[in-house]
Amino acid sequence: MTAAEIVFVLLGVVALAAAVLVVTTRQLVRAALYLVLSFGAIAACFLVLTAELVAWVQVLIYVGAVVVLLLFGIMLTRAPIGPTSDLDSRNRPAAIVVAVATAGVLVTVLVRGFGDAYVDLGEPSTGSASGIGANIFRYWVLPFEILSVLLLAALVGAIVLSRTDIGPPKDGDG
Amino acid sequence: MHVLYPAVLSALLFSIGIYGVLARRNAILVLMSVELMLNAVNLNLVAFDVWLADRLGSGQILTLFVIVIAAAEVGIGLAIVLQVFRNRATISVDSLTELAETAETDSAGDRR
Amino acid sequence: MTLLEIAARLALVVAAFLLLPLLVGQLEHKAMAHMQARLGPMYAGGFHGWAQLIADGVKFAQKEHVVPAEADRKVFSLAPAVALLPYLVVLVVVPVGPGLVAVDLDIGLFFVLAVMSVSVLGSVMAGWSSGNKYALLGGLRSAAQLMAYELPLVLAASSVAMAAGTLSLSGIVETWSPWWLVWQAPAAVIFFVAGLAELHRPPFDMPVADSEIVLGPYTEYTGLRFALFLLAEYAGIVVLCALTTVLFLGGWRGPFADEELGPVWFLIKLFVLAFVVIWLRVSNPRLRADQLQKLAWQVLVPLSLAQLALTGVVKVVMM
Amino acid sequence: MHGYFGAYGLVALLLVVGAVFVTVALTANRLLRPARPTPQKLLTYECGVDPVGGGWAQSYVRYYVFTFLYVVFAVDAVFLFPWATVFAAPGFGVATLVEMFVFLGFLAVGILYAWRKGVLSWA
Repeated sequence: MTAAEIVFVLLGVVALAAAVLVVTTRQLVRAALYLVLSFGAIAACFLVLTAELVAWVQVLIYVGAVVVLLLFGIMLTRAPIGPTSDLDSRNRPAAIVVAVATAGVLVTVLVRGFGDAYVDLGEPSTGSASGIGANIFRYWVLPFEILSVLLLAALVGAIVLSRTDIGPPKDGDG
Repeated sequence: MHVLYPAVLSALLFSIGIYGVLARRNAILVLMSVELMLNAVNLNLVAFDVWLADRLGSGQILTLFVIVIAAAEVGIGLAIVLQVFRNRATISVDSLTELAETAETDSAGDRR
Repeated sequence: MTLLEIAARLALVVAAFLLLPLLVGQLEHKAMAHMQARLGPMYAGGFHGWAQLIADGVKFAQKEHVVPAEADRKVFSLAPAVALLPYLVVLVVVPVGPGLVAVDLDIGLFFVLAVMSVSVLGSVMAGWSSGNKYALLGGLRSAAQLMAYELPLVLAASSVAMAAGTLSLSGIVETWSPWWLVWQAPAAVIFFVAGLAELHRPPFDMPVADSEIVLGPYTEYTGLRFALFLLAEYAGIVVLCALTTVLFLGGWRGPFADEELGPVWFLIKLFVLAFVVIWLRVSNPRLRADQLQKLAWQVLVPLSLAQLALTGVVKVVMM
Repeated sequence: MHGYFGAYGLVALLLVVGAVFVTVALTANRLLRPARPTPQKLLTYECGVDPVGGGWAQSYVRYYVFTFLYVVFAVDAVFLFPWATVFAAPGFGVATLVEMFVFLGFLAVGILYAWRKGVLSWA
């Protein structure tokens, strides 16, 4: 094993352990914090794979924004401190079966399909900010513009959904 | 580096996400599990992009797009969850079985 | 890079991280006192109370650590570290002189913004885990404020990146020229103001307003953990002033002898900006929550979008 | 330690050093400080009055809208940085500038919408 592989495996173990805790913990806010750990480890995995920009986008968007959004959601739905009893539904056994089956199929396919594929890790060229920038604005302009329409739609949607709260505050702090 | 490391890691993360989506009752935890699955996909995209040394950078740019769409998705999802919580005082996906709001669920779920 | 060199670089960064916040803190004690027509610390250490902050540190280290019974113990204990460490990591890419930088990342500017965005988790964790109404309210306010001001901060920073055509902080200082002081002036003001708001410095200290919600997310903290939050605040001032210097004021560049006196110019600019931070604290009343959000969304964001347009047009026309 | 991996190796090392610093400080603190908890001390601090009700006295959905507004713009700002490094390079220029302005224009419409709907002002 090369040094990159060892680092990657360690990070992978962290990411997996944190992910397992996210789906099994009985404390809501802790689940969000384990999610941060998992995302952070995945960001480090991206760094090992020389996808520099993607790694820091992952940190900025997921850790700095999406998780805070999730924490807001948890707090606004009044999660208590300490364990909550009814976080899991009745289909846990079925869920375990499906998850194990998915993992089995995917891993088998991957091992059989890519058993002898090696990545050559050098300096990041396509993964650096200028590499990505050049590619987006040369080949990916249309999807990029469509993305802005999607974001606009999402923004309008969220505002409309929270519309009942707009206006003078009734019982919040001001 | 062997391509199997990132690929297998991503497959396992994806399975954990599937477990979370199926087994969790709390809507926000379901959203978190969806995020895990999306991250697994991103990892796969990046790994294969680096392996193929794609000149267009398809994998990494698609990853960026996925991250953006995931952020939008989680925002809308949470807005819906908060709205459900306001109307019904619960965000357990099990108890949200009726698609149409009837008179009694309306009065049962009190406003905060 | 030899092992010795690595150790030296790490040691320098850690030393800057521990020393500069203390200097800023002492400057604040004295400058604020004089602005309010009093003396400030005079006894600790003898000469003008220079050892006041060291004495404070010793005191903090001996205080009992009280975790409220209602609190989530683990998260409560971890929060100060999450708030503090991002600022340490950011310092590693700040260039203090020509070639004098611990690590020169190609993506430096973006790295800085990404890492700094993690510290918001610190206040949210602290606010939630305390199990205290004031703390929770402070945590929510703090998160909302950080989110609102992160955006103008990022947009202003990207304006500089456009002007320089690179994200490397050393590269930005090298391409900097004095006329940026005019061209990028709005971005500089936006960046600095938004940075202040990110640090909860007065007049943006709504989330920690001690006269209404005690100390916001930090209400329940005592002893060393509280001291770590304080250190995070002052390290944040150092990082903000250092970044403003590097991005907008030409970093190590000075009127003469850039090569030899680089770090000196850098430190002068840094402390002048730190003085401005303190000055603003003494001379401004606290903004209300609505004024805060208004300032961010109705003034800073449109302004920074206009600055982006200006930078882009000027740059393309100049080509 | 050279190049890309060397640089990030150093960053990772610094993170470890920082974590060690915090751990050592807190361990030293543990040895130095007294620990005499009493039920009174462990009570939640509410200005000396006994705590009333749960911790969820007030929470406010408006904050959520602001946060989401940020998220939408943050994901757009992400594209500004790679763009900033290339838009002035040969082969890009005005067309690329316009593309970004179109992108930002759509989002500006979003912020205008929020403004008109009164989300940004506090009544």
